[in-house]
Amino acid sequence: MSFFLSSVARDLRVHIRKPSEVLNPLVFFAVVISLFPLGIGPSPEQLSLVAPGIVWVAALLATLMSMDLLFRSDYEDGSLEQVVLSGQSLVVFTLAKVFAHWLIAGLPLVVLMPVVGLVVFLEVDGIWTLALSLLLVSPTLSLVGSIGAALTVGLPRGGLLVTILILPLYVPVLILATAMVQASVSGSDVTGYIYWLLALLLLALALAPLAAGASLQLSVDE
Amino acid sequence: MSFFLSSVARDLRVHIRKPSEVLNPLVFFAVVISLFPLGIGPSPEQLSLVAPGIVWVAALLATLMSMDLLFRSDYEDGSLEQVVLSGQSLVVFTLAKVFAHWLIAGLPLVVLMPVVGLVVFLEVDGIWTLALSLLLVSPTLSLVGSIGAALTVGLPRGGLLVTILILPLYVPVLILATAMVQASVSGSDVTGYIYWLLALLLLALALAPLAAGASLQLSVDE
Amino acid sequence: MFNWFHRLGSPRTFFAMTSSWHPWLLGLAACVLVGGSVWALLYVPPDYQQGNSVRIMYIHVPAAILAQSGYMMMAGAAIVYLVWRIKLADMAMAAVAPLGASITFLALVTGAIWGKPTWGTWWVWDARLTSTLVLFFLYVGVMALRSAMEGREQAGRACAILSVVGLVNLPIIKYSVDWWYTLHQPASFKLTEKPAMPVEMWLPLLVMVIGYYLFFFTVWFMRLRNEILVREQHTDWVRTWVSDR
Amino acid sequence: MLQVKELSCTRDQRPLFSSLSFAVAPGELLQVVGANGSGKSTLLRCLVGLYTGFEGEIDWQLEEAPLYLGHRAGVKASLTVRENVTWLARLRGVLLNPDDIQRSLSSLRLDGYDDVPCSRLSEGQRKRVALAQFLLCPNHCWVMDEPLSAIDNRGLEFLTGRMSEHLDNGGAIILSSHQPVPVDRPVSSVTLG
Amino acid sequence: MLQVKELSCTRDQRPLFSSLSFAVAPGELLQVVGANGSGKSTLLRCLVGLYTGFEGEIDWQLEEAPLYLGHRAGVKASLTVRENVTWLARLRGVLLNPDDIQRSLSSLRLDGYDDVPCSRLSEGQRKRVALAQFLLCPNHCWVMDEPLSAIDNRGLEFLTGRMSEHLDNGGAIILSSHQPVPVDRPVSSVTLG
Ligand code: HEM
Ligand SMILES: Nc1ncnc2c1ncn2[C@@H]1O[C@H](COP(=O)(O)OP(=O)(O)OP(=O)(O)O)[C@@H](O)[C@H]1O
Ligand SMILES: Nc1ncnc2c1ncn2[C@@H]1O[C@H](COP(=O)(O)OP(=O)(O)OP(=O)(O)O)[C@@H](O)[C@H]1O
Ligand SMILES: [Mg+2]
Ligand SMILES: [Mg+2]
Repeated sequence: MSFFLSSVARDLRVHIRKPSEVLNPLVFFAVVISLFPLGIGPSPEQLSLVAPGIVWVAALLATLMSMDLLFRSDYEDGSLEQVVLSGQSLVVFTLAKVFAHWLIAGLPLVVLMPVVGLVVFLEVDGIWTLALSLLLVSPTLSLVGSIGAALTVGLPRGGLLVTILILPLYVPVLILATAMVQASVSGSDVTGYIYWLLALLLLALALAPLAAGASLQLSVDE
Repeated sequence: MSFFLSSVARDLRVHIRKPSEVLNPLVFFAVVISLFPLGIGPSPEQLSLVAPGIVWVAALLATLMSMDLLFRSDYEDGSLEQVVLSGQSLVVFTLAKVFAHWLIAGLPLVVLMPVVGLVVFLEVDGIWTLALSLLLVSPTLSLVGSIGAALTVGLPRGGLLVTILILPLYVPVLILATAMVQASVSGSDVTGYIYWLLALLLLALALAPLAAGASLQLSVDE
Repeated sequence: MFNWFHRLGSPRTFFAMTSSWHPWLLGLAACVLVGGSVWALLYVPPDYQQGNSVRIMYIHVPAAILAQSGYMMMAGAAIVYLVWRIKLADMAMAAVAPLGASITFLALVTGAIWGKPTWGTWWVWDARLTSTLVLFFLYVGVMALRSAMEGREQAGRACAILSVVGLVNLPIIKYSVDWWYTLHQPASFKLTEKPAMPVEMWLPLLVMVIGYYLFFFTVWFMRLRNEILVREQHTDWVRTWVSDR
Repeated sequence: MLQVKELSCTRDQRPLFSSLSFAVAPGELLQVVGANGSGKSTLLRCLVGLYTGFEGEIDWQLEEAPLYLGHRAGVKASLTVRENVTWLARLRGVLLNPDDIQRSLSSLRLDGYDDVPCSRLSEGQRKRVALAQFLLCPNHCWVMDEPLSAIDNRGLEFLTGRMSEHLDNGGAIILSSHQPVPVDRPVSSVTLG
Repeated sequence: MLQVKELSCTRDQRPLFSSLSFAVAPGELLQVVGANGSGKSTLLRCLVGLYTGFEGEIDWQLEEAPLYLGHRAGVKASLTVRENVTWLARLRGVLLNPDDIQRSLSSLRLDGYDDVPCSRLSEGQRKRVALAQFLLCPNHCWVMDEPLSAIDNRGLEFLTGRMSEHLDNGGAIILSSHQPVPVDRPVSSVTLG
């Protein structure tokens, strides 16, 4: 536990040293979203049709982009070797890193969501459900993303590769989450979706750190 | 000129050594595009309405994502210092790097475009215009993107930052290009757009290497 | 002449020369702003269509105008810095970016607040709105770059390059966004170009614009002096200045 | 403390060493020598368990994992000197009090740099930060890959002093180095290549 | 060949050196010595023009820029040894023929590694690749930041031999090193810190 906490503290320090670390995923999210109306056209009806899709894809990309570097610097400067050697659990280490990353990059997205929803003309009901679903989903995204980050940590240009490896894994989450938003806009009950998303979160919580930890172990073996 | 050619050759070697380098932007592009039907719902009419916008945004992102690392490894392993010291022109160096990058990451996108267009239900006219506009635009994207890559080369986590710096600069290109596709779908003349896009390309060709070269010079000064 | 220019460009000389300015500037800005606001809020008659919500104009329009002027100032300082390497220009650039971003943000927010009663929605993808948003992103980019490069001597020059690139692009963005809007959709909401406002409406607006400029300049000026102190904190003259106070 | 039997390793079809057997006892310093590319770093990584592409047997008679310093120092550029040192000790389960840190930093001549991010240190200073863990974490065996490179002469004196102390206390050291290690204890060596 | 007058440099409010004046003549080897963090690398970077945060005057009486090797070697990991060497020479406008490359690689004991990507080399081997440019590009002045670290003893002998030759031919060398440089020529030195 104390290793978990000190790892989280270390990562938060690394992130928070530069305020831009926290803000960048947010700004990225906002910039990507505002590109779509430019490409699609400004008509509110069209936009609100595609709004959930846009918001979701932007959120997935923002998570993945910031995820890519989760273990990179630890690998490159040799910290990862030290962790492996110290005999501390890599699963705990992964959990700590993902948690810190989520605090820095995931949570702010959830908070920004209502504003962004307005801009792309989601209806108000939809916005709250969107924020709720993002709250449930973003830890899952970070957890699953960490597997990709761990797998590609030793490769010179991981960024795109992580995206390619992980985006397909995000598909079920994406489908459930957009369905949930759509259901809430059309006035149906969303409890079922909430359970589903929670189940996925638990599954990711149980499995992703194991997979990521094993990949990290591999990456230092050279 | 011989310096230009040998730089291009060197970069192509670096890229081609890893076939995934070439494929990654393509796959990223395809994956991002295929997420949209999932997020929006698969009805063809809706999709084809928003298709050009989505394709464009995905292309911008794919360019930027792969761009981020344009100068990174040269900076980190000290090659950039050697170029600066050698007295060779950084402008030529930038041009060479952008050209190699475009051959590897930009051109394949243009080729992939018709296929992707079919998948997202663009009409056939639209597809050819799309490919043509992408052919005109993708060098501009790479050139402008290189400024961002050069500015952030010395920073530990450039990826998101490049996107934030450069995406707003892409706005005119995005607007003109989507307008061109829409015009062609609705049967209007697109020559005007072509001139515009060419003008932007020339502007970028003249100014971007200057700005990027100056930023590179800065980055080694430490 | 150039000599004088160069002397002023030394942060220390600038600081010494301007040390008595800011109470005056502050006082003047406050007077004009308060006067303009009172006039605008209490004495201007409500609009026959929009009622009292029209008064947001006196906050919104000057902010929107300043948002663009702020970028010009930043890019101007950037060019001076790139060409003459005057450190003061870099400090001026660093001082103006967050201020410009805030004013742009103010224009966006007041515009959105105004949009709700008049258009029934917080936001539309109108040309002007969009280019203001892009302007905001440009500011944020410059700030993000400076914050990411913090502690490097080159931060200033990197930001200067970015500002100038943005400056080249700004007219293109504006133009293309105008075009985009008119291309896609007939203007359902229009920000009229030069509304035929009655004198009793535009005169207070003019006062407010002047007030905003004064205010902007004053805050910029104070931030600049602050920046000088922070950057030169290890020099003797700052030490003695601090200990003299 | 360590028993190595019949160790062989081949990388990229190049045999590096084969049937290597040696033992390290408490109080012993073992220097791995060999030309560039002869496999010194590879051997050390095999010993601590960071490289598994070998055949043979490596038998540590220790509970804890040895302390290791490789070509990559494990120092995070964006954290300050103090944060790095604290974290490296934390990893080993050691909770430092500020005085200890202060003392070891000043013996490494890093005082005044406590709150400087490691990205702003010189090459040798960064190496010193990585070496701090050897002073701060009690451990029986030190495995060090070229610990003396990039270190200046006073630093070298200081380090070899600490190494001698460590050996006196019954610790063991396995290191690779191109220069002779000036400790006043007998040095055994393994030659590769 | 090089005249330095009243050079001063301060980093992070730490004065590194001030009013440094020296000259380097053809055939001279200047060794910069000093403790870790005393500013050796910074001085060398100032000299070649990679760091501009100094005051004073640096006057090269040369047409070409000197050859420089810093802490970062300028060797690209994903290119092979031969490709790296070719490119480094190309940068200096030198077109190599394969025999030259072969010869200098084998004198650096890298033969057989021509087509191995540099990511699979050992630390010292990578350093040797970076050193190849000094053997291959004719240049009057060599500026080298710790050229001897990570190099084994035979390599050191070979290198100092080449340095002596270079000096005999009227070249100059400015280097930083913690160890004495065993060339049989007079070595002048600048001490920092
Ligand atoms: C977020 C929303 C908005 C943004 C970003 C925005 C932005 C701008 C900008 C950039 C200008 C140009 C200032 C100049 O002349 O340089 C402007 C002027 C103006 N805006 Fe807005 N605006 C917004 C909403 C609104 C709304 C809702 C109204 C009222 C219905 C409005 C009314 C005006 C008026 C009357 C002017 C002055 C026109 C002129 O003198 O040229 N704006 N705004
Ligand atoms: N990038 C940097 N930013 C700020 N300060 C730096 C940077 N690099 C080095 N310094 C500081 O400059 C001083 C001199 O560093 P330099 O690298 O020149 O030392 P050096 O003599 O080469 O040391 P070494 O023997 O360890 O290589 C150090 O105190 C260091 O803290
Ligand atoms: N990552 C790697 N992949 C494949 N081969 C490698 C890798 N690293 C090193 N090698 C090869 O293994 C051999 C031994 O390398 P090692 O790093 O162990 O040498 P070393 O004795 O430490 O040399 P140095 O004195 O230069 O540090 C070298 O021939 C090298 O080519
Ligand atoms: Mg080694
Ligand atoms: Mg040094």
